[in-house]
Amino acid sequence: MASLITCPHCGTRPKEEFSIRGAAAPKRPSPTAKDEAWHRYVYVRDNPKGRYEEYWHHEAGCRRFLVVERDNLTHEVFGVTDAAEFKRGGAAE
Amino acid sequence: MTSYRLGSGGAINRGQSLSFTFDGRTYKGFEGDTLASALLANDQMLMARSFKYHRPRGVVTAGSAEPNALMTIGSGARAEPNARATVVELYNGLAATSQNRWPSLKRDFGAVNDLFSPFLGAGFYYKTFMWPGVFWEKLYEPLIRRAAGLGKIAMQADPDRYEKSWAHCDLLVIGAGPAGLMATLAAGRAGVRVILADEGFRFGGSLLSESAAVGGRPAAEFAAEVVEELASLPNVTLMPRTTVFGWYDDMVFGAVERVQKHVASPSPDLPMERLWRIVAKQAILAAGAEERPIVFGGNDKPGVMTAGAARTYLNRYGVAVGGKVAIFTNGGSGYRTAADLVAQGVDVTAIIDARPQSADPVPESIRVIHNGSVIATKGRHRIEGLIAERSGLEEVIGCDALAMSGGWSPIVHLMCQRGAKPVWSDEKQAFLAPDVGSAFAAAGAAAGRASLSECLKDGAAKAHAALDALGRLVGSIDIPEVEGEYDPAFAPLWYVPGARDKAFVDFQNDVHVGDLGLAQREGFRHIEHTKRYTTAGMATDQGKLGNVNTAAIVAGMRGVSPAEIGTTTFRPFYTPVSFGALAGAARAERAAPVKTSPLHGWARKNGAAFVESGLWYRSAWFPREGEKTWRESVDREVLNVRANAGLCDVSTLGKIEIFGRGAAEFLDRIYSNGFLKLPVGRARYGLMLREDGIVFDDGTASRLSENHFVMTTTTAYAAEVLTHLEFSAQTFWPELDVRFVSSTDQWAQMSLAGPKARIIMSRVVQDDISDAAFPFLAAREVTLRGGLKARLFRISFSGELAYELAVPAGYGEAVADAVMDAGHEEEICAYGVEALNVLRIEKGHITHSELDGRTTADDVGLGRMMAMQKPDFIGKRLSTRFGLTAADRLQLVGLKPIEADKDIKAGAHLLKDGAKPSLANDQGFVSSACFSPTLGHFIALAMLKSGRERIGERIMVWDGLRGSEVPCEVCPPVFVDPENSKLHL
Amino acid sequence: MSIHLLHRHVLEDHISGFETDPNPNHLSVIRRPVIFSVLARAGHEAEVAEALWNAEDVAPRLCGPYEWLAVSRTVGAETVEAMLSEIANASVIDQSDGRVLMEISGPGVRKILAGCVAVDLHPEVFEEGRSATMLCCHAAANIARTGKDTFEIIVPRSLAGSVFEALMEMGREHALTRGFAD
Amino acid sequence: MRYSAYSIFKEALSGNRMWKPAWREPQPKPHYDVIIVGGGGHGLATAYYLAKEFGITNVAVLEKGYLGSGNVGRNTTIIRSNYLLEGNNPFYEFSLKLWEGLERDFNYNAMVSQRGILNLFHSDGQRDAHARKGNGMRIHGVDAELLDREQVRRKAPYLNFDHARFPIMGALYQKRAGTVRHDAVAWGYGRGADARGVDLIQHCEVTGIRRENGLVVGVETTRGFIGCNKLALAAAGNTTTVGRMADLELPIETHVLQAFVSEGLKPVVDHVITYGAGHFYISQSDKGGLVFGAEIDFYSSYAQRGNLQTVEHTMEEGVSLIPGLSRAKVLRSWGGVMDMSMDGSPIIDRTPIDNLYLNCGWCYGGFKATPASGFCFAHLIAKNETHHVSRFMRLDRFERGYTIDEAGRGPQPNLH
Repeated sequence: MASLITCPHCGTRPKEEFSIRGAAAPKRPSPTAKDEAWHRYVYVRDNPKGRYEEYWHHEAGCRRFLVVERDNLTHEVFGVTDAAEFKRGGAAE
Repeated sequence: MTSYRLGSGGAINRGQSLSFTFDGRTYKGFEGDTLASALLANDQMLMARSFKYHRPRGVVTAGSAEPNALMTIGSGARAEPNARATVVELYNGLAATSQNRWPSLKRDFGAVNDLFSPFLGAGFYYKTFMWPGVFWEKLYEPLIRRAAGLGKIAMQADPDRYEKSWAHCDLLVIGAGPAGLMATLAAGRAGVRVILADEGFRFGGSLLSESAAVGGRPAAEFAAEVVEELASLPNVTLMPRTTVFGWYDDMVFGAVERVQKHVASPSPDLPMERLWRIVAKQAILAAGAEERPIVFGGNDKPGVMTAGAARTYLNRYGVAVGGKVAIFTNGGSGYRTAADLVAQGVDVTAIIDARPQSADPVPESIRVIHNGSVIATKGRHRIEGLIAERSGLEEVIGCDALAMSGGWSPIVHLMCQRGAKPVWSDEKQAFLAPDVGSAFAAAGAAAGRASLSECLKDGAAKAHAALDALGRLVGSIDIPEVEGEYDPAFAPLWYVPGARDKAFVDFQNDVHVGDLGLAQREGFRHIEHTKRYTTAGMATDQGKLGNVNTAAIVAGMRGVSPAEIGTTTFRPFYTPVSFGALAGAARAERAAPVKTSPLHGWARKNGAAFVESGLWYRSAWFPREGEKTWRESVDREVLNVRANAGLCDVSTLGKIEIFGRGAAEFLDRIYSNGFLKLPVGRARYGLMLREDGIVFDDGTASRLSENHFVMTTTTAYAAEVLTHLEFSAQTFWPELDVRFVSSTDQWAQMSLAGPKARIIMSRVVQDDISDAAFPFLAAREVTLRGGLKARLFRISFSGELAYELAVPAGYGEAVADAVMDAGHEEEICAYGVEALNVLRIEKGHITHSELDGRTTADDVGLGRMMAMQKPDFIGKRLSTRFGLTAADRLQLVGLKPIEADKDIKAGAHLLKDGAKPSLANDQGFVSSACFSPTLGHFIALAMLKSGRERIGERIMVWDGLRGSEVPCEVCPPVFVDPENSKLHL
Repeated sequence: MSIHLLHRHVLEDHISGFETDPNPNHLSVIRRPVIFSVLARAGHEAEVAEALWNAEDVAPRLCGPYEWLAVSRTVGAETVEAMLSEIANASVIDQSDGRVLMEISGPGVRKILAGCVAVDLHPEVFEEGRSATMLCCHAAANIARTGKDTFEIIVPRSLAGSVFEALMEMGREHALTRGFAD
Repeated sequence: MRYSAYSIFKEALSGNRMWKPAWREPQPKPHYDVIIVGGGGHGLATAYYLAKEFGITNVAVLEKGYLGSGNVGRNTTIIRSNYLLEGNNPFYEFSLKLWEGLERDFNYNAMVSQRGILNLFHSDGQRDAHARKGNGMRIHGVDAELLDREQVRRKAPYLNFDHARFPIMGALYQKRAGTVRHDAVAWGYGRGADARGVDLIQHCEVTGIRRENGLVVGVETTRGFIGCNKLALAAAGNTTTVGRMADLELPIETHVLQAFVSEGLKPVVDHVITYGAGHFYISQSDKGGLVFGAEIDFYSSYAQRGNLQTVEHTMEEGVSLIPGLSRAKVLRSWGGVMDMSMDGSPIIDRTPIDNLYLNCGWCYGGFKATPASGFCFAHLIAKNETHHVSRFMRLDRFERGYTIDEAGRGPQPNLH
């Protein structure tokens, strides 16, 4: 992971081409959701050790936001999808 | 004669004599020598001093694991400290200097430490130097610092170039010894893209030091033939002098190629070193094995080295390391060394074998002492003899070199850099490479294969496996026959009890067995604790020779298997890499790329002084003749803009084209204020928040057509804002029909400001730009006189009547010239960002000095821009949190000095009048300050606790850092034209 | 008054002095190419792509899943704009002044570019006709293989000077020459 | 056993055979008053101050690896108190004051070396920001000086003054800042705590937190269940993992930060220096190695290793700032796992569970905080009330809108 990412649009690219945004799992709540939901969305992170979904922006390439699913301990990459194709696992927050 | 050059033999070019110096003395060597082999050929065994006790040292190895023979190569700005003489390729004029000694290598005052060594055991410094308190920093520490360290760096800029490059291959083979060459040959013949990298300057590895025959030829000749074939294959890239130093995620390897380190006069068109990032589908580690020193008393005398090193100097470089060589071994390597030495006519005084018996062939007439050990050595600057012990009987044996072999440790470093730990093998008595998956395998000696024929075979086999994984296996290659190989099997021998002198495990850091014992006694039992407490393995060789011995000795002290002790963590770099190579060309003025404004040439022509602004250079002010300070120029520019007109380059502002039927809705959600109803042809100022309710950036968006907007951002946040838009559109609202593209580079944009701006602009633009036809905040495409299409915006940062004109970048200079010509009569001037900053402070306009990532819209007086009636916009929900709406927040105010001649500087803090400076009394800070030529005194924007209620209050501007206190009056933040009458002229 | 519309190329400051004969490895800077950004509406990517690939005198360069640069060295901006605005469900914007087009060619071209881009440009991996946006000497550049040993590089105007200097630096070992091409 | 020049002399005469272990290797007792999870710098300091300042000695520190195996043993050893915000500044100054008396306090030479820090600035905007910070320090009685370019040149003439892409304009200088030998901090606190009766239990990993009636009653570990009255977490990068055992929801993301050391060199860099046009920082150890680092790797990671691009970037900044480094060689790189909080500042607070205490969110600035962190955390645990210098470091500050955002980058941890 940490060295090369295979962008679904551009192919295999070095880390230099990306900027990393952070956890992809939290979903922006609806405008009418409770304060608690907004707080959790902005500030609380699951931060699991292991499988992890993270937003990577292909800044120097197609400029798409990608969701990189990987292991944050071994750095193995399981898959890279366009953010538009990303399906969040588990129940929505 | 002690060590000397043989009359013949070796892979050196005796026809090419090279001259070099060591500590000022001139020596001769041959092409193909290393610095170490050439010094040995000149009988210079004393090469260095150790780190702590300053003990005299010679070479222990003939390769990159060398802990002792560190030298400084070259001088002045090209001096490289801590070079290992054993890998420095000799060239004509090479100048080497010994290190860490004073006044000379032979007579070193620092050696006094050795006498005090009982007091300087592991970790002694943690236990003392604490009294009296100030003495540590004033006395002890400076002394320690001066004594510590190895070589010196000149701290001058490097005169040479460095480059970086990427390489891609199907298979990377690391190490060009028997296994590596066979692996490369197999893969090369199969047609895949192979890279073969080796740290040495000649491919062949141990084959170059080998006296056996391979495929009916001398081993070195066999290696040369394989290399010749590989060089002829277009799919094979050979990379000599290239150290693969790191294995990173996704099969990316870091390597450094020493392109010109061996060249007497480097070419300016070539880099000194080149960093390679090698992306491989498969990789084979064929780095060989390191021969272990034996840990016995006095094992650090110059002249004591590994048996393999002695053999390499003999066979590869044609150098006898001594005239009378003793051997101390626990396996076949010692015997083969003895045999090779004898074959070259070197006297071997005895083979001391720790094992009770051995099956290794003994050269005729050589005495073997089985069950023997070495317990002490004699001599100071060079070994002069040793004391051997067998069954309690001691014997002095004369020698001028001692070749030792304590067994072999596979070089598994790279494979352990990503978390996997090496695995102890009882059978091999060594730590072996871990299984790190099918893409990266060890081969040959690195995989624990012992004999030459096994290594050749294993290299081919691992290549076949890699080819299979690549789907490119077509058949196997033949393995050449080896004749006259020896059996390198050995018995474990970790250290020799009964040492009379220190028995070193880490030569460079002077860590001996006693230190390891002390660490155990004091509870530093985990191997990482032992390492950190004793510094074993922390020297420049990172424990390549000593770490396995350390682990096994600690295991012995604790009565457990080395498997239980394990190793410390392997981390990049395999061998040290220069800053220069890793930095490449990005240094000095090229540390970062330069962004050039399309109006750069115009500004330069008008005499601008430039200032860095992110990657841009912006025109800061335009000095005229007679102006002595920047302030004079800026004051003139400001007054002229307020009185007449000025032209300023604003091309660096970010510009983003926004298309789509959802564009208006999108902007409405991005900005805190409303954008749905913005008419075509109009611009609007907008505020963007972060999701936490804090202001992110401000700027304008103009509606050029129903579904086409252009947004401007601040210069600093141009990239971040585009990313923010993309993130929001792609992840929050993918259903919105909206697309973006940056057009920052397309447009040269200039701001024409001042009461005479319209008259000047109307001479440039064909369209009607009267206030009625083109009112404040109008924004649309216009045609310039001459026919060029352009964009014109009536927006103002200065508070004056102002236009921003955007033209295609290539025409920027021509149009700016035309505007200046058109305004000649109106006394137009060019103005820079400094004047712009004064103009905006006078007008109370905020920048990122105020928007420091902690301010809300309300803090800066823009609470009205929070359109809370909108169902959603970014930052809306969290903006209402208690802490973000508290009454005591810092709020934007203006400040005027009570005494008009006093100056205010940004960064000063605010105190209640009469209050003492203390954290509790801290009321805020000055965010922006300038001299206002319009008002004739300093003014400032400040963030003050509950500031808006405190207009009229007297407050102290406290600048302890610069020693000033200026009483000021709190005032509204708009100093010029608060009614905005000038905007609507 | 009428404005005298002198057009300046950003690399004029970098390429000065006498033109020399090009070496086998040569970097040429195209003085006035026409370059448009083309953006397809969601769901219409394929049809826009097809229209672009069928357009005459225009070479499409792939930037992202719905974004292209349309490049022409033969016809003017008005012609290209007219042609592109025919394409349904696409937004187009002129970037001819915002992008700099360079062409690098010669036997050493891959070695030179290996110092500038991380992408594997081996002809079996990055075939003739392929184009993509990638990092080239610290700038996001669109790179297209237009021949066996020929690549087109399109970079933002503001960074063109730095990219140009870096390319020339990497080309020193390969005796890279440079000049404008009209 | 008291360490002194005399003890060294005496022990040397007996062949250094009589030195006592620095700490015991006790078996865990069934129950403690306080269990601290994490035997790194903060955990050990907490134990030390609990025993020394608050008289609570029935304490165990549980460490899954060896003592000091976390970030206290893999950082760049810098101490300083040059902070901008009211939430941070008094805390770090308190820490610096503790550093100043630490060695005699715990009878261990951790080589506290107040070499001074130069925070360089390269633009007017940066100068103003540094002036604001420096004045904030001065107003609180912390030493700070604003140096101009020539004053910086006199202190560090080897910096790139003449061929810089971003010329040096000056520096904010804190003379009392410096470096400390990192391992020795863990060992000194550990030894001091052990001597006061604290059980340091290595190779004991917490696998669960047992709760009854809403309170913690003890922890499940790889060495069995251990009971406690109070449980204190000081687990740095592993905070989330341990916190999850008690269902804590935390504003923490774990990232990796690399650090580097060069080969040993004769002294050339006397101060701690930070590069304002990048993130590079450097000092030189007493042993001669240049110790330096720059940015985090930006992605979530629990691996104690980093990325080549970050390595290269660090060296680019290093050589840009100090051209003379070019021919020096880098020996080793390593990675530390950082508990990055959502505002870049730490948390020392109670939790929704009454007898569970939390110390985390140190980002990459935890080393310098070690003494104050330990002291304030011990204060909180012992008295159940917050020490005044850590009063802003609350867990609920995010919900309440009182973040301590020193960098002003908002809720994206990798930007802090």
